[in-house]
Amino acid sequence: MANALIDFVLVSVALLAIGIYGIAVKRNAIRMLFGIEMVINSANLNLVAFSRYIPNSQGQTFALFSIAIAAAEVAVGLALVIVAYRMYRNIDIADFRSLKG
Amino acid sequence: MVDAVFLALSVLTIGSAIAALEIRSLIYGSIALMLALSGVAGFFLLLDAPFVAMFQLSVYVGSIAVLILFTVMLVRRELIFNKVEDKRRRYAGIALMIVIMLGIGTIIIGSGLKTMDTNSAEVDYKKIGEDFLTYYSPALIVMALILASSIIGAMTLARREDVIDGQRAD
Amino acid sequence: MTILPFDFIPGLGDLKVWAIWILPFVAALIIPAVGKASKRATGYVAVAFALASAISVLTLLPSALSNHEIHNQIPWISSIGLKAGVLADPLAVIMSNVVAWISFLIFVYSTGYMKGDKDLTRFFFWMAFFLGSMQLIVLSDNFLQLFFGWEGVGLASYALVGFWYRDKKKDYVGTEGRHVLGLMDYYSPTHSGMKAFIMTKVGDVMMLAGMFLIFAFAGTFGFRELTTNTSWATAMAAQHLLIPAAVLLFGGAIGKSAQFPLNEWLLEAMTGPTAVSALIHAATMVKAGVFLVARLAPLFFALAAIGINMDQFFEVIAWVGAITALLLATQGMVHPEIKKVLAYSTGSQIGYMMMALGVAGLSKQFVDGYTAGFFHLISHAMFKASLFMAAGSVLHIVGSRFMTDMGGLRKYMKKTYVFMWAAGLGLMGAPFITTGFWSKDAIFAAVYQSGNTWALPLFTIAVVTAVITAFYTTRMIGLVFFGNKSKHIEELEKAGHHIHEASPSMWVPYGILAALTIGVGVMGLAFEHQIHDLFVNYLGSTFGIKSNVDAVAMGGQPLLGGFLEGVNPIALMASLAAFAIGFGLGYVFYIGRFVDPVKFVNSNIFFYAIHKFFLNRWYLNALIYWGFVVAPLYVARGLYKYFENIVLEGFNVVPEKTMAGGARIMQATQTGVSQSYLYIFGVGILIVVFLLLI
Amino acid sequence: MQFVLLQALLLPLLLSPVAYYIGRKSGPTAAALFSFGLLAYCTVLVIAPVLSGGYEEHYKWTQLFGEFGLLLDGLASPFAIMIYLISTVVALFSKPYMVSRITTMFEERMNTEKLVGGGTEMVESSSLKSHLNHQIGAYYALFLVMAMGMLGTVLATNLIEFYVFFEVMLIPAFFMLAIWGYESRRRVALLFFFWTHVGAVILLLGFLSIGLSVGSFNYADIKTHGIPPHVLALAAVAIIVGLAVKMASFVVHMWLPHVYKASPTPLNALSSGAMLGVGAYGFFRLIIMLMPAQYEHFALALNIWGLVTMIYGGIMALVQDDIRKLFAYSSISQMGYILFGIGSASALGLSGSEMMFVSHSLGKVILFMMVGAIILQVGTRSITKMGGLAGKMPITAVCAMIGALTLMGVPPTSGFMAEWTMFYGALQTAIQQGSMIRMVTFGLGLIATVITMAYVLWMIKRIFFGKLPENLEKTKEANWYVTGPMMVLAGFSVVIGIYPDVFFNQIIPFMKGLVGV
Amino acid sequence: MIDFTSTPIMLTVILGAVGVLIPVINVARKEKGSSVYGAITLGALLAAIGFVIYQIITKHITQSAIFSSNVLVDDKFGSFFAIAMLIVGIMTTVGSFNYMRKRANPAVYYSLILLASVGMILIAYSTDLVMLFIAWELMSIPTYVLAGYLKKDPSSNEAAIKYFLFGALSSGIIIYGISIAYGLTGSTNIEQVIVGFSKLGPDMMPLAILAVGMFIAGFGFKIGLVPFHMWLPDAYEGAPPTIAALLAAGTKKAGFAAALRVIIMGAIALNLHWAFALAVIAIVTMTVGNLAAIKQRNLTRMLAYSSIGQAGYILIGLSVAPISPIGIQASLFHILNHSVMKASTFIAVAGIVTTLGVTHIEKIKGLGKRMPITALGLTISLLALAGVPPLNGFWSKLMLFGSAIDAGHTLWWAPYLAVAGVLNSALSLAYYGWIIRKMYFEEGESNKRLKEPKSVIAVMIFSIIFIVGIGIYPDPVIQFAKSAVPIMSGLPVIH
Repeated sequence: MANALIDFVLVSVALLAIGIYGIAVKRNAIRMLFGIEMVINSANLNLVAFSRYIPNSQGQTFALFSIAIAAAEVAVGLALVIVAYRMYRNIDIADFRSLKG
Repeated sequence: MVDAVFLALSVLTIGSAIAALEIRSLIYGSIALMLALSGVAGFFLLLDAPFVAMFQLSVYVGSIAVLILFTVMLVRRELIFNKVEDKRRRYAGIALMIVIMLGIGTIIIGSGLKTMDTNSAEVDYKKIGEDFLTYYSPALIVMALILASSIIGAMTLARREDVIDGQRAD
Repeated sequence: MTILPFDFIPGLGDLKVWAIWILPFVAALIIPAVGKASKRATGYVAVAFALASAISVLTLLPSALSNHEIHNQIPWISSIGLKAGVLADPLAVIMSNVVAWISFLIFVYSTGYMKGDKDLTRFFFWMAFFLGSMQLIVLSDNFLQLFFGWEGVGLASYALVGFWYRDKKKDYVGTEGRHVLGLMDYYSPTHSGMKAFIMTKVGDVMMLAGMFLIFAFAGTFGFRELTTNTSWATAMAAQHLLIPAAVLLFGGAIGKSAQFPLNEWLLEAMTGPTAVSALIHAATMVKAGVFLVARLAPLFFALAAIGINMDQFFEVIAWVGAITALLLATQGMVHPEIKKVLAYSTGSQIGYMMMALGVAGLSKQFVDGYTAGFFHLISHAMFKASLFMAAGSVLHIVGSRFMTDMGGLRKYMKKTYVFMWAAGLGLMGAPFITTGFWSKDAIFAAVYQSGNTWALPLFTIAVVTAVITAFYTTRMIGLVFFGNKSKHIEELEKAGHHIHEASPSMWVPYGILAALTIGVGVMGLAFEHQIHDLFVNYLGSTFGIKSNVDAVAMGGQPLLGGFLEGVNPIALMASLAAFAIGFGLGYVFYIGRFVDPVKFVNSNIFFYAIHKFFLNRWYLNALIYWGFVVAPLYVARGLYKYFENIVLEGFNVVPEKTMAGGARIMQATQTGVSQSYLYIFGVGILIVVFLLLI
Repeated sequence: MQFVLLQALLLPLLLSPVAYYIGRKSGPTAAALFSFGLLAYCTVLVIAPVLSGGYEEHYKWTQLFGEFGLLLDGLASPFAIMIYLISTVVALFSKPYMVSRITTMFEERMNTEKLVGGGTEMVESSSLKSHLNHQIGAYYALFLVMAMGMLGTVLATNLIEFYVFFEVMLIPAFFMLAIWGYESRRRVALLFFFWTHVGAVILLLGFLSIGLSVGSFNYADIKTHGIPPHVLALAAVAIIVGLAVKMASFVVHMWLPHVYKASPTPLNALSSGAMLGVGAYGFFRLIIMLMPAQYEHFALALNIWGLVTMIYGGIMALVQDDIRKLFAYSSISQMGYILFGIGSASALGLSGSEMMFVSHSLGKVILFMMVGAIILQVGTRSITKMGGLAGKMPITAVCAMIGALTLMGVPPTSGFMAEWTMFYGALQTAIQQGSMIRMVTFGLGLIATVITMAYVLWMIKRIFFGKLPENLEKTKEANWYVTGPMMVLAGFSVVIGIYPDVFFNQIIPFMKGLVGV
Repeated sequence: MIDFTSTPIMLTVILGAVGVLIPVINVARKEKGSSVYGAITLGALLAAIGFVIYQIITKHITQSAIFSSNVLVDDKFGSFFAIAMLIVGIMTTVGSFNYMRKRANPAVYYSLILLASVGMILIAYSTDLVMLFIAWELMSIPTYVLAGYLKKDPSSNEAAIKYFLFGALSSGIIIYGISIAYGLTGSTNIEQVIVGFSKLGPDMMPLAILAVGMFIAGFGFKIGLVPFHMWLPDAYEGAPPTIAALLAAGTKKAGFAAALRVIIMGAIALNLHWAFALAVIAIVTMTVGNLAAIKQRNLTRMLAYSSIGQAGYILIGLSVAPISPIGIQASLFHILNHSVMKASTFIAVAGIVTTLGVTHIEKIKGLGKRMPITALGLTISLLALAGVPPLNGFWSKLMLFGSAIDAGHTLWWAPYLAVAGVLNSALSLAYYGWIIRKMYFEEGESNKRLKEPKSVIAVMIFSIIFIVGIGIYPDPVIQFAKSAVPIMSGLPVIH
């Protein structure tokens, strides 16, 4: 256990930033889901890291909850993507812009 | 030794995360995502949380990534590969990414977190189960409702009613 | 002295005074009702009520002559502690008599003059209202109530001057197509009515300001209260507000009496029916100003006793009077319209009265000038009413207001001719037999003897004006009655209109007044002395103004074996000379017609210029229009167009536009692209954290 | 005498659906008479307590914002009486006007529909009738609510209550303007609502800062506790600005000409005669009563502001051709008079100012009725197209003349009584303070009366005198719905002009108490 | 352990069970009628609201116990929101009867509404960040589905995807924030977190700020705070109008519940700059919302922007909460009012959509004659939204602005909040008036009266009674809101 807590937190920050980058730039709906997963994972990493260093089990418990919730969310998200694909034959989110103004 | 593992894991996680977003092929991208998520699981192991790591691997790598792969397979490829991001948006995104990294990084590095270290024993994973059943027990009920609603919702959405109606749209 | 029966009933004495001004108002109220039944009857109602009012006044005369005053008050605005009241002191009673009787005669005249007019009801309503308002002015015991009457006459004059509100061509005054400084010198009745109301209102506003100033210090509007306790004057003088207040009050008189510089409305007021002109000029409106000054002058003069010098105030009055007298007289010399000539003459004569009242305050013997002014008021009322009514008859018959359309009428309208001469001589101041001579002479004397620095210039102006007066009166009579028939009359006769004498209901009133002019004139000096004595007592007892009774009243040496006792010889000589010169010149030009006036004027650029200058009313009217009507309207239009509709409209437009612009920006940011939204989300986190960190 | 004021206040509101129903079932006359009767009854209810001196009622309301009170004192009673009197009278006058307006609008629509629809649809008299009945019912319902709103503002004893009624009266006005207005009525209605609402919310800010710092919104509590100095100045400014918008003082008057130009004449009469005055009432109640120290501080500024408004409004009125716009500017000018009086800082000046409201209500409502009569009978609003109507419409002309005199402040109308007390008050303060500026404003104020006179007389001349245009030869006198109310108001104006104690007995003791003479 | 007498647990059990059972019944039943599911849902919701009221009355909870050592607390704060959310749920359910009649999968629809309601209610009762987050997700996930419920309608799908992307991202952000908070204090219990925050050294403070910033972003997305509002108009416009009602009236308010529990407590525990940041966001939010609404021509979209503006008003109360005692009370009151008003407007739109099939503002001309009750309900709701007295919106706005001015004695910037608020109220009149004008003052294509959906009429009548009733006599609700305000005096405060 030589690594300081801060190292893990920094990795998590990097992952968070990459996730936000992905969601803000990529046009493909699935890639945007990737970005969301990264954000959630960065948070989980944080939780577990803190949980280790405090030490306290709540962080790990929450991480488990969060993983499960992420799964549920992704399921709904993918379902929406599929519906969109059926309609447009396309999953390019940047093209979904009929609602604006 | 541990430093080397940490470093390797970091490189793996961050590198494959970037790859997941940037590789042109969505299938390779999905695989890269799996790698990145596995990397996170590796971190969990490193943090003495094997239970969470297993969960991560089974839920994420095992089910979510597979789900994504299925979806990728489902949609037609030619449309997926041809899209190229707008240059300006991309640079702006990279700038945002760097600003977030530097900004939050500065806050973290500047904070008292860097002094935080521990020699105490790792958390017993039985404690987690105890938490679930005592303190977080209402949350567990609600969790069940979430999963139920997500399944009901996702199924309803994904089901093709036109098939039932006997009229194929395409 | 007659004593009427109801004098004996106790308490009615006061009620009678109220009745004097209330009766005409009652008449005004019932006239519309009567008018529903019969239009002609309205005239009789008006005459009856005017007579009742006049008799009521007459009964007050005996006690007034014995310097007895009636002062009666009732509560009015009790929340401020103001009372309404009547004050019948000798000044008011004499004035009231003049007003009542002359008005009565004019009312009688009106029944003939207005016969057949379809708006007879309205006419008599306003005539009665006019009379009531005037009596209210005369009999009020306080400023506020006086102001009611004051505005009442303004209102009535507005309604009557614009009586022929349909603005038919024949009712206009001025010459169509004539321009002065680019403005048409041609006015419709409604315009004139409005002009009269607004111009006099300017004076009223000044008067209000003066009233308020005095009220602020004295806490009362009552004339008697102001006289008995003069501490207010001391306080005002200490703040240098007394003279301004007094001058502001005089401003009201300037407006009402058409003095310079608010004189111009009077000429256009000729658009009203002639009976109205007679009423305005002889009995009511313009005399209200003189009366106001007569009311106030002793009050302010008496302040000398407590060491407050009001000379500046009296100088203003004297000079305004003098300037007006000369100004309007010169214009009267050249004007072609008969009523306008008379109007100029009125203004000019009122100027004399003002001059006399002003000079009175400047001299040691206050009562001389005071008497002179008031005497002139009475005599002017008689001959001017007569002249107007006579002129009205002529107008009525000839159907034109221009003297050039008349001529040679003496053969057809003998009675009118005679009466007009009589009244005209009164105006000219024909020596010894007319009231005009005596009253004018008294003014000359008062001015000459006043002994202040301005005596000589004022005297000169007075004399010059007298010359001009004699001249234009002669001119008027000459143009109307002498010479040959004008083309206009010939055309009328060709068309079958017969030139004839006016009906008795018309000529009798002005006949009476013309006779009075001569009749009172014959015993003029005695009459004057009578008034003089009365005022000596009145001023002495009420205001404490001491008169040097031991000295001969009007000073100077006995002349002509005592007949002219008390007459100043220099004034007398000036008066005689003025009449002689004026009448002589007039005779040469217009009666004898030895010289053609048109040719004479055109013979010389100098005469021509002066003639034009006078005819254009010294350009005063045009300048007033430019300065106070045209230019302000121009500015107002500009303000409306550029400031109101562009700058201030911005208050409506700018928020609208800003909102629309903001909305457009908001819409533009909402592109519909999820990536952009999410990007902004990411930036937003940073912004929020940054906001929290600072 | 319990619940008297509550009745007077709430009856119109509660019975407004009845008015609608009556209008719908029985037509305009019944609705007009119902509203007239109701308002007349309520007017009596308001006058009755006045005769026996001051009167108050209190009801429970919210804990946070204080009680729901109704107060009729020397300040409120003239306002209250005038508001209901005007409403009563205008209710009658509305009938012929609105009937004609609704019919015209209906026909216009039918015509355009014919043009567009190819003339298939015939105008049936029965459909016009039912349309008319519906609309007139709605009109009277709105009318009653508006009357109630104005009365409520004046009777309120609580800042929030004041504000509530202040807003309540806007809504019916907005609808009336938007439904039955002229030309660009919808845009103008929004403009009106926006501006008056802005004014109201600025007012509200002031109220909140006062109420929350004092801990109570009741006038009485605020007066006893006094307003903490740190909120005083800001609150005063907010309230002054808010009320000035309502009163359409110079610079913030821009909404008013548009609104007057577009709104139906009864609404004009009501808004000019009563609604603008509510702003003036606010000055008395909120500024002078609740924050006397601030009032002294602002008095001169208000005085000058009033002066500028009266002169500016007068000048603008001079150059108008649309008769309603003329009166819009005239109203602005008259409100300037009131503001001038409010700034006079003396008992008589304030009394005169309140009296000015009374007289302005009378005069302006008469004149607006004249406008209505002319629009009804002549069908034009352009002054240049009129002339010589005095012979055709004598009663209207006479009443209009009295209205004009009231506006000009010529005795024996109520206008003079208002003006002289007001100007005198201004002068008194000027002398007491030895202030040259006040002297000058006093003088200019008097000159402004000449401007007023000029535009009023010129307007009268151009409408009633002069040559009668040929197309107006057949003009007839308006019917008694119009002339009757006009004559009543004209008579009232003269009565007050001769015997002003009718109101002065209420006003002057109150104002003396207020200023502390 | 689980205490089955506590309100939140019972609600969870009742509603959750019904919610899960409905699809099961659907599978079991063969015939297609939708009304039965609606009726079951309505019954469950009514039972729930009855239960909450019964609990409030019988338990005599005098004040809100904002903290608990458990994950849920049975306090009045939660009950206040529970009542508001249940009212919204009932309105949405009833409003949906006609809307859903011809549409597929009614059982799932109603079941998801129920489940989302459970989530919304639990947010308000949560005293633990984890519980809060899970309840948050329970609220979010069904609404993602509901927003995209019209599978054949591209805009519904687009709305759902946008909503989902934002929701998922913000979930991540919230977890991240929770992780930091947990890392700093070692607990996920809100009380512990706040106590921990207040004990932090200055070097740790930026991290705490970062955590709260992430909470603002995460919860603010649901509330519609600028700049996290971008999804909102699109989603509301595309989603079925009944669901838009649920989103605007329900989930948005649940966001406030979360914000009140978390952000405000944090703000109080830290220092006033937090409040300042909220104030800036409040002003920007209301201005942006109202400005953008002006130009809209789509009724739903206009209302969506309007709800952004309203969120700004509510935030006023939150931002001055540390200073002014009536700040939160006002916010709560406005939350309740706005729930009803906004739900009523959207249900009215749903009624219009059901009957006429349009949402464009030009198409609703003459609605006053064609659908009088709907138009009346819409008008009154709009006027109440604009804060016109004597409607309920007036009182709550009054209290909001009042709280800002009240706080002005201590905070120099607080009065500007009120100024911005009132100016925005005036601004908002422009577009509320615009709608009213279209409905009443312009002639539509026809004047024939249409048959209005009965369920919509019911909702309209309820909301008119509610709005006017509270407008005339607001005191009981004000008192209720007052009693629901969390006690803050016991909180540690750092100056």
